[in-house]
Amino acid sequence: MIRAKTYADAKEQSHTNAELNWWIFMRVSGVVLVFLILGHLWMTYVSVSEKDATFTAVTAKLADPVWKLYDWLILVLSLLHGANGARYSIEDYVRSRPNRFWVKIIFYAVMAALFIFGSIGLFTLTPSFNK
Amino acid sequence: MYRGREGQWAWLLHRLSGLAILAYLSIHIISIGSFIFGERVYMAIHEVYDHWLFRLGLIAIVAGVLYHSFNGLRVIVMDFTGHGIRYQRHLFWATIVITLIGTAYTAYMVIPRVLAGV
Amino acid sequence: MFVNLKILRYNPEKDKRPHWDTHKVECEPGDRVLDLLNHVKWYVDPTLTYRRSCAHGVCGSDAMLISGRNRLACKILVRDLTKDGGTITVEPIRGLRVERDLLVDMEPFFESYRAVLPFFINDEAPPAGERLQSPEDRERFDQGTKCILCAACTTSCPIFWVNGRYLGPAAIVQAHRFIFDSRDHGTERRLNILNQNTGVWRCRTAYNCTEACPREIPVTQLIEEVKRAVMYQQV
Amino acid sequence: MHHRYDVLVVGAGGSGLMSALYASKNKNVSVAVLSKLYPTRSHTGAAQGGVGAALGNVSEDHWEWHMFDTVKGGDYLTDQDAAEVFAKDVIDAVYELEHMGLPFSRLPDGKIAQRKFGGHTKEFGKAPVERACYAVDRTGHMILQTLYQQSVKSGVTFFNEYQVLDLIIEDDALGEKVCRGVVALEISTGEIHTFHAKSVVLAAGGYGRAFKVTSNALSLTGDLMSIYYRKGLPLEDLEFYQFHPTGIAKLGILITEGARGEGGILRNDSGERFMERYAPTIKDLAPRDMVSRAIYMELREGRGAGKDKDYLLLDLTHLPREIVEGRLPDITDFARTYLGVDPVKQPVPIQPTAHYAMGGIPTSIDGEALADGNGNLVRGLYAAGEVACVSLHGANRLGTNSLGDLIVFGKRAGIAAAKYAEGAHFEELPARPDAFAKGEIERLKSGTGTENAARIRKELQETMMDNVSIFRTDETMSRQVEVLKELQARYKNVSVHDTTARYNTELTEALEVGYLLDVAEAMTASALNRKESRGAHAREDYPDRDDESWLKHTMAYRDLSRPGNVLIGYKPVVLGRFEPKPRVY
Ligand SMILES: Cc1cc2nc3c(=O)[nH]c(=O)nc-3n(C[C@H](O)[C@H](O)[C@H](O)COP(=O)(O)OP(=O)(O)OC[C@H]3O[C@@H](n4cnc5c(N)ncnc54)[C@H](O)[C@@H]3O)c2cc1C
Ligand code: HEM
Ligand code: SF4
Ligand code: F3S
Ligand code: FES
Repeated sequence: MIRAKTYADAKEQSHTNAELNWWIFMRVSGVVLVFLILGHLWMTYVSVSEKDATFTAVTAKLADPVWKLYDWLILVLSLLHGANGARYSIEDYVRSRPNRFWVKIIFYAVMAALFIFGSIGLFTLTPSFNK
Repeated sequence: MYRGREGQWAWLLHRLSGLAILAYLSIHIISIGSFIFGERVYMAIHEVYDHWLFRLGLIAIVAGVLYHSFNGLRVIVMDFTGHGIRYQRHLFWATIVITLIGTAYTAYMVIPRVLAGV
Repeated sequence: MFVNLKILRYNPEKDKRPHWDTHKVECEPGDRVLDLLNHVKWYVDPTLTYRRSCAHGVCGSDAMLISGRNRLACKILVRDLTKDGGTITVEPIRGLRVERDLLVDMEPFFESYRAVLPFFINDEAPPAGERLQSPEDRERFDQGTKCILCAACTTSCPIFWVNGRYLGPAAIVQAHRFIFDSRDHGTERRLNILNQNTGVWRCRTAYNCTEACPREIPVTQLIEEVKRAVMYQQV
Repeated sequence: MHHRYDVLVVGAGGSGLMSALYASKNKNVSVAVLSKLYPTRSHTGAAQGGVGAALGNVSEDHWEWHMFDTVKGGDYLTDQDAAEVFAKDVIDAVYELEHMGLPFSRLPDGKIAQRKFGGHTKEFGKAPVERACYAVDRTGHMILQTLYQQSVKSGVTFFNEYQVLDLIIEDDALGEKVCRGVVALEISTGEIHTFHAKSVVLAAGGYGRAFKVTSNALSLTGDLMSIYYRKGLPLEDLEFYQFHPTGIAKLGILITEGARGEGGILRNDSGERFMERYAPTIKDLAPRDMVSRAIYMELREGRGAGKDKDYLLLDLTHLPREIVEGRLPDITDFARTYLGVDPVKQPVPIQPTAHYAMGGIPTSIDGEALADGNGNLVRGLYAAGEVACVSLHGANRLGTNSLGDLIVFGKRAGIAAAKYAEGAHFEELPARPDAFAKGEIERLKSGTGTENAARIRKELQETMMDNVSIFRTDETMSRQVEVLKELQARYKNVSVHDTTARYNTELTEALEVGYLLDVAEAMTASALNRKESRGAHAREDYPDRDDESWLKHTMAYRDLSRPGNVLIGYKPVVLGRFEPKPRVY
């Protein structure tokens, strides 16, 4: 057995289900995202023009709570899914332990900021906002 | 380059497409979310988006999403069934075919609009 | 026939960085790549360094990166790689430190092997004769018992190349051999080890391991079975 | 570097690991294993067919029958005390392996599966019996892996890729020889280490690489036999070298006798089942020496297959695909990979291949190394496995008896060595214990000679194959004595060009060529001396067995005062239960 020499090693070897849970999450969220994202792309990009995504169009659509929830689900699931996927990559490619730590911290911060920013947008929005 | 077979390339494309989508998603959140700063800011960003280069680039994102989704399903099938592993090569090629068809259709829909400027 | 044998050479006592050496070697289509290496070592350049022993694919000494894929030099024939006048490239396997030429430091590989408790665990007093096991139960873990610890799988894994902390497919194959042995009692401990950050979850199903295994062990399949076993154990 | 262990085991094949495991069960001693290969690379892993033990899982069987077969198979040169211990103990040893987790193939009732093998019979020779316990066709692989796994479990200390260069054997005050340790080269650094020990177990395997066509690994070069012999100590019964009848043509890769155990048939060019003429009762399952000779006779009389008529055929095509692929998957794979022949559909080209040394370092049944034919010991030195000669196999080993030998006598040697070490003290080392080893390396590395060790080895292998193989005559062997003298002289002119310290495999190979030459010298002299035919030793000029003058073991000593000259002594055979009889099957 590889004996842990440092606290970080020990933590890595400690027995938690974190990796298992993330693995399951990637699969469940993936299946859900197939519908959400392909649907989103179809509705906002393939079948209609990018030109149509005007301020009014977007705000009008998001006034509907169903679309609000739809988009928020995409936001949550794909950020979590994407962030965890990117974590896999970071853990693979960033070899030195301190670097890995800092890269991860900064990356998670960015993801959290995006999430907060996106959520504020979605939920503070009313059609009359800022008119 | 290691001469791996379908599995290796499937994985590499999955990772690259996943990271690319994440990168795009981040920009997308900022650009769409920018409407909280008002119409002027939003539309200024939207102008850039409207550039034909971006619009064509989005076709690549669609390709990435298509590949990532269907390969994601391939991975899930492999994780939970023996058949998935037995037919993983076929599933990979099926993913490629679906991606190509979907991307072609998207291009067919989008390029005329881009050329026409609508 | 003739082939060009292109070998990646590196002697840390003399060279700053690895370099290619090419030898034109006369051979038969049925010769093993190991025969060509031996020919060069014995009659052309005795400093060429690699491991080998059994020469027929059962001891696991000579996994190398040959013409772009991991294989045993003693189990791949010239005719399967190239035609008369063609080129065969030989490099050390990746992800382990090169000690000299085609010979790498195997210690990290064996450390991962030892990490999965690769031994039979059953503390009950054994019967006077054998423990019984049905042919079906014996068949359940047959694939993993074929492993010769050659490291061809682990060093073909794109995750292992960049992330040396991953225990790697060979260690998981060894764990599988015991996890699915009806006589063994150490399953839970092994699954806990493989449930760690460095365990099965690092596998991204790239299949290079399966393609590389000279014993034709369906490595990816075994890894997937272990992933499911971990999941069912915890859920 | 200097190390100290109570018990040192040299070699990590089946016998070495078995010794180490059992020695380390004795908690009062420290144990370490030295091996020039990673343990799992040892050639025990190549063994295919099975390990013989009278479990009687398939049909009735008794250890007495097994003992009889062993003695008769050995053409009555087998020491019957060893055969008795063996036939009894191997049953428990097989169960012990199973308890260690060894994945034997199983019968429908869940017991260890067994199959027929050459020379193993019921009721003292009446008909073949299922005695070979097997794990598919990878029995040796499973034994090696299982023993290594258990060593990892019990934390045995390993020095991997350490090549032993010398044994430290000195005379004590009473003139008795005592082993005090070994000197070894750490291949990864080029450093010489001295290992000081109370007892040493040699388990370094055979020397098949003295021959051109062999089933043995490139690393099987008789190192420790040769080192023993260089000290003026005897090697026993070296003239008995087994040629396995079914090696893959030209390559020598083994096709297990299990293939015939499962029903495979040997055929000549015209498709005739020629073994019916040579061994009417048990035909293709006759002992190896007989089958190999039969094959040679067929080839000699022009009944070989192929355009050069230089091989025969092993036919499995009449067997169901499930049997061939299911019970013999590895050899099916070998035939497909190396010959492009599918054994399910086509017969496999075969030829006899140099396989197993019946002779070696003489030992007692507890593995104690003998210093002469009178029962004097080298105190503190033990040997087991193919490097040793107990003598269980006599003039010819039966298939499956070597794996049995490893586990029975490996264990006995390990226990005895630990017990001895427990009551002994570290005897003083000579002033410069590594002087000889260092000198040898120095000579090779700084020499200006122009000889190439690989060329010498090639000539050795070819001439041994021609002159001291299945059939021998005074003429061929006398010729070989001269050839060897010449090669020995040329070997003195070998120099190693590689000046690097780390992983200098040119150096290790050159050393190995030296060992091969010495073993070949002792072997040829022993064979030339024995003027009869017995077991694997078949002389055309003396075609009959002669119990009157030759029912005795050969002990070959190097003449230290006249290099190249071999002194022959003898040791009586231990008889017992079974009177020597003509050997017919
Ligand atoms: C192809 C094949 C198939 C066989 N099939 C069967 C079978 O079915 N049934 C059966 O009973 N027998 C079989 N045998 C015979 C049997 O396998 C061998 O005789 C037996 O495995 C030898 O075991 P060992 O422990 O003595 O040596 P090995 O397994 O050969 O191990 C030798 C060890 O010594 C070490 N060593 C050697 N020299 C040095 C040195 N100078 N310094 C340090 N270490 C050294 C090596 O590293 C190695 O670890 C077969 C043999 C072969 C070749
Ligand atoms: C649309 C449906 C999607 C499905 C079915 C899906 C499925 C999957 C699956 C199953 C994995 C795990 C792969 C593995 O363990 O080998 C994965 C990984 C990943 N996904 Fe997705 N995903 C989807 C959408 C997304 C989105 C929208 C993003 C980006 C925001 C994304 C980014 C990633 C990343 C970065 C990885 C890690 C890749 C790796 O480590 O190799 N995925 N995806
Ligand atoms: S699983 Fe296959 S490739 Fe991997 S170490 Fe074992 S034998 Fe070699
Ligand atoms: S190549 Fe690596 S990613 Fe998994 S399937 Fe094999 S271990
Ligand atoms: S030399 Fe043994 S596996 Fe190639």
